[in-house]
Amino acid sequence: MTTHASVVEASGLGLTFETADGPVHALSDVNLTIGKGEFVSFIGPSGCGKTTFLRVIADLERPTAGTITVNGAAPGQARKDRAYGYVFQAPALYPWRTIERNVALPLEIMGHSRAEQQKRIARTLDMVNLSGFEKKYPWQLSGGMQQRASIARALAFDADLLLMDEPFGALDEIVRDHLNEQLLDLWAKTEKTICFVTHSIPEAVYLSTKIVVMSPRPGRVTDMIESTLPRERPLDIRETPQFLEIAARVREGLKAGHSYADQ
Amino acid sequence: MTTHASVVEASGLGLTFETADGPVHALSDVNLTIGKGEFVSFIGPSGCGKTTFLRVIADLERPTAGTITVNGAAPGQARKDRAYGYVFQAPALYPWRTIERNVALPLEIMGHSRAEQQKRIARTLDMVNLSGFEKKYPWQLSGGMQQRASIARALAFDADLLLMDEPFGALDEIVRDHLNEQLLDLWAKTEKTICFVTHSIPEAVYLSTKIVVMSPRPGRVTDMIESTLPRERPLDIRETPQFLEIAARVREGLKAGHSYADQ
Amino acid sequence: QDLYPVTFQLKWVNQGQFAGYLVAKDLGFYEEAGLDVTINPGGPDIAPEQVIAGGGADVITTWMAAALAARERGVPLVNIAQPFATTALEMVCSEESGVESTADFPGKTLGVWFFGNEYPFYAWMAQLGLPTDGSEQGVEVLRQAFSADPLLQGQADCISVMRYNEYKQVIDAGIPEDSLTLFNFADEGVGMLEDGLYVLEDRLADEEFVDAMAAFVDASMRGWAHAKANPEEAAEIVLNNDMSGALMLESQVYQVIEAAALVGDSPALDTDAYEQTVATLLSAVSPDNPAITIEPEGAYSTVVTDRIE
Amino acid sequence: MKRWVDGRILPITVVVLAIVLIWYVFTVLLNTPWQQSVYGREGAVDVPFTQFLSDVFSQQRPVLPAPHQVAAEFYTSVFNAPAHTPRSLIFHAWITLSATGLGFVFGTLLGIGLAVLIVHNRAIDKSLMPWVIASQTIPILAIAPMVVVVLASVRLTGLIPKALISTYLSFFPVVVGMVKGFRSPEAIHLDLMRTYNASPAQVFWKLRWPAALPFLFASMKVGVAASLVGAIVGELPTGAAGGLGSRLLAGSYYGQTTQIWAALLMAAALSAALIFAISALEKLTERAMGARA
Amino acid sequence: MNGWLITALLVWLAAWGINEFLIRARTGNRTIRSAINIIVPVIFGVTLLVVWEGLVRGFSVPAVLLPPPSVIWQRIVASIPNPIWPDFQQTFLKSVLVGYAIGCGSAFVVAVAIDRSPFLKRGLLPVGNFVSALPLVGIAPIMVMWFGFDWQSKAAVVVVMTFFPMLVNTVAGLNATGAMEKDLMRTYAASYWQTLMKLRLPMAWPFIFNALKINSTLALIGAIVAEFFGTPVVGMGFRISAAIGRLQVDMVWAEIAIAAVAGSLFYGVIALIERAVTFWHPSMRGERAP
Ligand SMILES: Nc1ncnc2c1ncn2[C@@H]1O[C@H](COP(=O)(O)OP(=O)(O)OP(=O)(O)O)[C@@H](O)[C@H]1O
Ligand SMILES: Nc1ncnc2c1ncn2[C@@H]1O[C@H](COP(=O)(O)OP(=O)(O)OP(=O)(O)O)[C@@H](O)[C@H]1O
Ligand SMILES: Cc1ncc(C[n+]2csc(CCO)c2C)c(N)n1
Ligand SMILES: [Mg+2]
Ligand SMILES: [Mg+2]
Repeated sequence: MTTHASVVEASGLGLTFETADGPVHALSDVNLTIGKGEFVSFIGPSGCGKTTFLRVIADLERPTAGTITVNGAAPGQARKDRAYGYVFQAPALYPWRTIERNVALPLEIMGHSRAEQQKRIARTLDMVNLSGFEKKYPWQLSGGMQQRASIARALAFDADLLLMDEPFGALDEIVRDHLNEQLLDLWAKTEKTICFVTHSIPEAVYLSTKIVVMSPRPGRVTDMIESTLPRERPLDIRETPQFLEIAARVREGLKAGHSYADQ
Repeated sequence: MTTHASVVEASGLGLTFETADGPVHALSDVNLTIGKGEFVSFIGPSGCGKTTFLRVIADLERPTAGTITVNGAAPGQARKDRAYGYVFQAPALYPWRTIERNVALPLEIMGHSRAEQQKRIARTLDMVNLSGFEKKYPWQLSGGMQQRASIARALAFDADLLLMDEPFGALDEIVRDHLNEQLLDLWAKTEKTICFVTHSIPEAVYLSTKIVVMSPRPGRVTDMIESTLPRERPLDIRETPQFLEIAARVREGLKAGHSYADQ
Repeated sequence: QDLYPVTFQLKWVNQGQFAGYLVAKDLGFYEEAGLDVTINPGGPDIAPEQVIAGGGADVITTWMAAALAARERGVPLVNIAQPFATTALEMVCSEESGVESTADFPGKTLGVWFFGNEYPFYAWMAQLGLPTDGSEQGVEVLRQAFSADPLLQGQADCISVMRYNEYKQVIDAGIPEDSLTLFNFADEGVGMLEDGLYVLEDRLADEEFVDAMAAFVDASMRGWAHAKANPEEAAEIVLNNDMSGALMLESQVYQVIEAAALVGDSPALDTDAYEQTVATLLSAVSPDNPAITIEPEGAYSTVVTDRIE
Repeated sequence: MKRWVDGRILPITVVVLAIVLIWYVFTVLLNTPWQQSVYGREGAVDVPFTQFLSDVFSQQRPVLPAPHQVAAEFYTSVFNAPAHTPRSLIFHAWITLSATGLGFVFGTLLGIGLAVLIVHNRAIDKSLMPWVIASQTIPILAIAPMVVVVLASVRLTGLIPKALISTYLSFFPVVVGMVKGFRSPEAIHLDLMRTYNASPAQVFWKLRWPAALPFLFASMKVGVAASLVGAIVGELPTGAAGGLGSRLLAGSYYGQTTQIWAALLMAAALSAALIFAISALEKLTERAMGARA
Repeated sequence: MNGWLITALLVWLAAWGINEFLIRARTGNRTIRSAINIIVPVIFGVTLLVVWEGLVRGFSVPAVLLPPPSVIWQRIVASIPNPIWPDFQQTFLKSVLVGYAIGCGSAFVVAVAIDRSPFLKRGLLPVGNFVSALPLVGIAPIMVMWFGFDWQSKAAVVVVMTFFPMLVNTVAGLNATGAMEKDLMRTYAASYWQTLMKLRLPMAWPFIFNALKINSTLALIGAIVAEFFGTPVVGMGFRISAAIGRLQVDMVWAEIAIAAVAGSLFYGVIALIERAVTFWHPSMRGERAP
């Protein structure tokens, strides 16, 4: 699998929900290739199909048109191979498990030994600055801490592909900056492929090698921007002209696909 | 009432929650005066007492120390006078009412005539770009639309004081910009007093005449910045040095009160 | 030696009414007769006819009218013995009701036991020509529950009582005996044979079974004789067999004495009484009360009683 | 004082006292007619009110026995009768309790089993659920005697028939509650399991079961009360085999109202105790599952 | 004779197959979907009856123990005008409906009344649970003592049986309102009644309907069983008990069938009203939240 050049390949991808009010075209004619080791951000107004696209990759939703492969096979195969880790928009922690048992959940299911579980839990909780909170239950944590725990859970089993749906949505700017750095660090070290949904233009530009701008009704890709920023990115890269230029292009793309009345 | 110079006056204000684990000092020694027509933003890490302060103003929480007056009287009087409109952090729409009936709710309670209700609903829904969605139920709208409906509801009865708790949290940058403009417009036209909680530094700087930076454990005010920006603010004011300078000061204040592990 | 197993289903809970059988069991009369008898108490909603049809009993005790009705519905019951030679069903009316004779019945509310116990009453009303639909000229029928309460609480003008049981309760409650008007169903010409012993017809082809039944009936009659002679001891035995713990010794002594008085000298069925029961039932056929519609055949057999001496 | 008002002891005491008071008033109202007819027969006139009250509160077979009469009867039949004899309420309560327990265990297991099938198989869900509802509209209590007779014909007697009636009454709340409970995990929690490619058994044990536990306890509380009613009803037809049901019946054959009420009190106390036991279990489980204090 | 057993087995297997097929059939057509949702349980029910018929006949079960459905059906057809219809009137139209209305109605009123007093709530609810645990068989004779032997005493039993489930659920429903929704009303300085009518009652409907549904089956059972304890000679419970005594077991099952159909319809009607009133509740929407 590591020899595959492209991790995700979608062509002519479409997905229509049949609802009582008639069909909703959540995705339409999406063509996209994500290479191994890329960091791809998805940005676009609410309802443009970002979540839906991630769910299609994860085999949580079945496309109604076009084709998609993940690691060269059907998404279902990748799911069965446990080839990806998914961070949902909400933390989705199980309230009856402590933070540590929540992070252990995928490890239990995938049959890791107790000792191995302990090691990985310690490592990933440390990564998201949650050491010391192992024995707390989710409701004893603030919203931001919960979201970090869910990120730890997705990282714990070390999948090569990470699907992250607005993982930093509920966090304030300072924490966000910190976690952005951590994520870039992890990505640089491990050569993972990351699909990242966000509403924040600076965040998208700061993190990505490729930015996919989407627009709704029907959900489609309106712009695709290959970042020219270097892989090494200190936080203050965000004040460079190069950065601001990319950000401006993203903002333009976003504005074009926007209309207030219908989203 | 319109002759009062200060709308909110807090001095030595403190609020301690008694919990099973011991007392939580949500607010401590807060001194603050909000004049009529001011636009005050509250910013600070999660758990620093922003929501709690708004709730004290709204007479939803009773302070345990110090004094506070709203429109020169006790907060309870202001509540009974229906002197403020409150936008909660979550939309809190009633699922059995259509959008239009949700906006009508305060109007029904305050005894407005049917015709008057219709007029105000139309006006405020238009203001938040939701015309055409009058007959939909909340669950048929995206998260962002719900949040806008709840804003319309708070605007519908035209209170002089608006208390808004992260009203634009779930919205993407473009919609946020648009609503920021709308809000400034409304504020300029109507001379309302607005208390606004946000996590976004640019938003706080762009909107406010005064920015209150808070810090947790105990919740207190660590910095108070009077904005030097003109009242007339086009969107691109955000690229001016003056703007960036204020933003930098806010960021410094925020960072000072910050520590990752405990919030 | 091997005892012959017999399961015996009563029509009602263990009480003085069945003293003879309980005495025979407790004092070992059945065992002496080579039988291992299990006595299953009944209850308000247990139909012994149904129990025996389902194979839950070898022999049952029930009222003849109910047995004949069951026979017509396809449960081939046969009377093999009739320990109770006379009847104890009566109707008692309170002073306030103003009932002094059957002529006063119209417009009154009468308590009746259903569940196969209603046939004598309907025969009686048919004989009197009284409709039972609650109309002015007729009587209103109340399905009477377990006790004498409807009379004591004034819900009914008259209620059904067993001479040996509910009647005593009415008296014990403090109502003077002379203030009551009492109708005896036998005296009114609608008496029907009460507790008899019944088995399924095809079992009688089995010689061994017939022998066992003969032994059973004989031992039961010894039990009754003993109970008659020693009512206190019999009442104690009844109380020992009462799992509800609600029976009172004094009333059970009374009940044993009264019940034992109903037992005839011979367990053999009096065919005249049988004919009269059948005739009364047939005289009262109505859609509301279909006891039997045609003259039963082979509803009794003397093979068992013939074998005793 | 404040803690008392906020707690439950004082409110419950006040309500119970109020009920006892109302009870006494009704005792007077309901027993007066009989008392007057007694006075009428005795020719007693101008009975002083205190005498009247004491007479009304000490009737042999009152329409409604006074609370203290019931309490006295309860006391005698619980403490003054040897516990292994039919005169003792403990004896009867134990018989009923064993049938209740057995039926409740059967019913809960059956309910959980059906709910598992219903949640995992659409065909079973669609075909079975309407009939599970319809089954509860059958007045099982009315045909309980026939059930007892039919079971006796296949040599099932004693505890089993009563327990089966209990089962029939108690499985329904459990099915309904557990179907709801097993379906209570949010879509996103199920999706999470899907991304791990978890097996149905793993989804069940790691997600559906823990999520359904609150529903299980709620339905068990309803179910255990239903079981008790079932056991009592199952004891009615075999009216002489002991148990609170037969005690109730025997009380009414022989006009012993006070005995009925004492048995009723015992039945209610039993069910309260059972429900309390389940609540305790619930609390323990909740604590183990990290619920909020 | 064993032809019956084999037929029963075959019908059962065939029906199972058909149902599995119907369930698996994927179609976007809504009318077909809802038709399938009706057909599947019907097939299941018919199969149940056929298997019953086959087993009873195949094993020659005595008719006085369990009659086959065909015989029961004949009995129903023959007895509708008398006695089934009068019985139905007495038990369902009088005892059940009146008792149900009074029981649920008064519990609702009491729930609203004690809603303002946490003291009463804390005191009354546990005692209420205790009282509702009183066995029906114990209450029924007492109600006959108090309200006479006609339908009023049965209705009283139904009132007692339905009161506490309704009370407990209504109180729970009135407390189900979220803190933020309540705060919203507070910011409007809404009166108690405004808050009740516009917020708490709508919020409570799902709970209230839960009780109404449970009570619909409880009420019927209660009324029927209460008739075992003294009645005029009409009513479904009376008929069932009297018919057992006369070994007219087909009549017993005919009444039971009527009771089951009436009870299911009653339940169904309440469920339909629930669907209309609480259309907004997530369990009724079945769509994903935005
Ligand atoms: N299960 C579903 N049934 C019907 N419509 C759906 C369903 N899921 C999504 N949609 C619709 O598909 C469109 C795309 O939704 P999606 O959740 O992918 O948006 P998004 O880009 O993630 O938005 P957001 O920024 O709000 O998360 C929306 O119009 C949504 O209403
Ligand atoms: N009802 C309560 N009981 C106990 N503690 C509370 C209560 N409400 C708030 N707190 C605590 O008071 C502190 C301030 O909470 P508050 O909600 O005001 O924070 P905030 O600044 O609004 O945070 P956020 O940005 O997450 O909305 C927190 O530590 C919180 O845990
Ligand atoms: C429901 C009911 N049916 C009958 C009786 C009265 N009873 C007592 S013993 C007996 C039969 C004697 O063999 C009868 C009819 C009752 N009390 N309750
Ligand atoms: Mg999304
Ligand atoms: Mg807040």
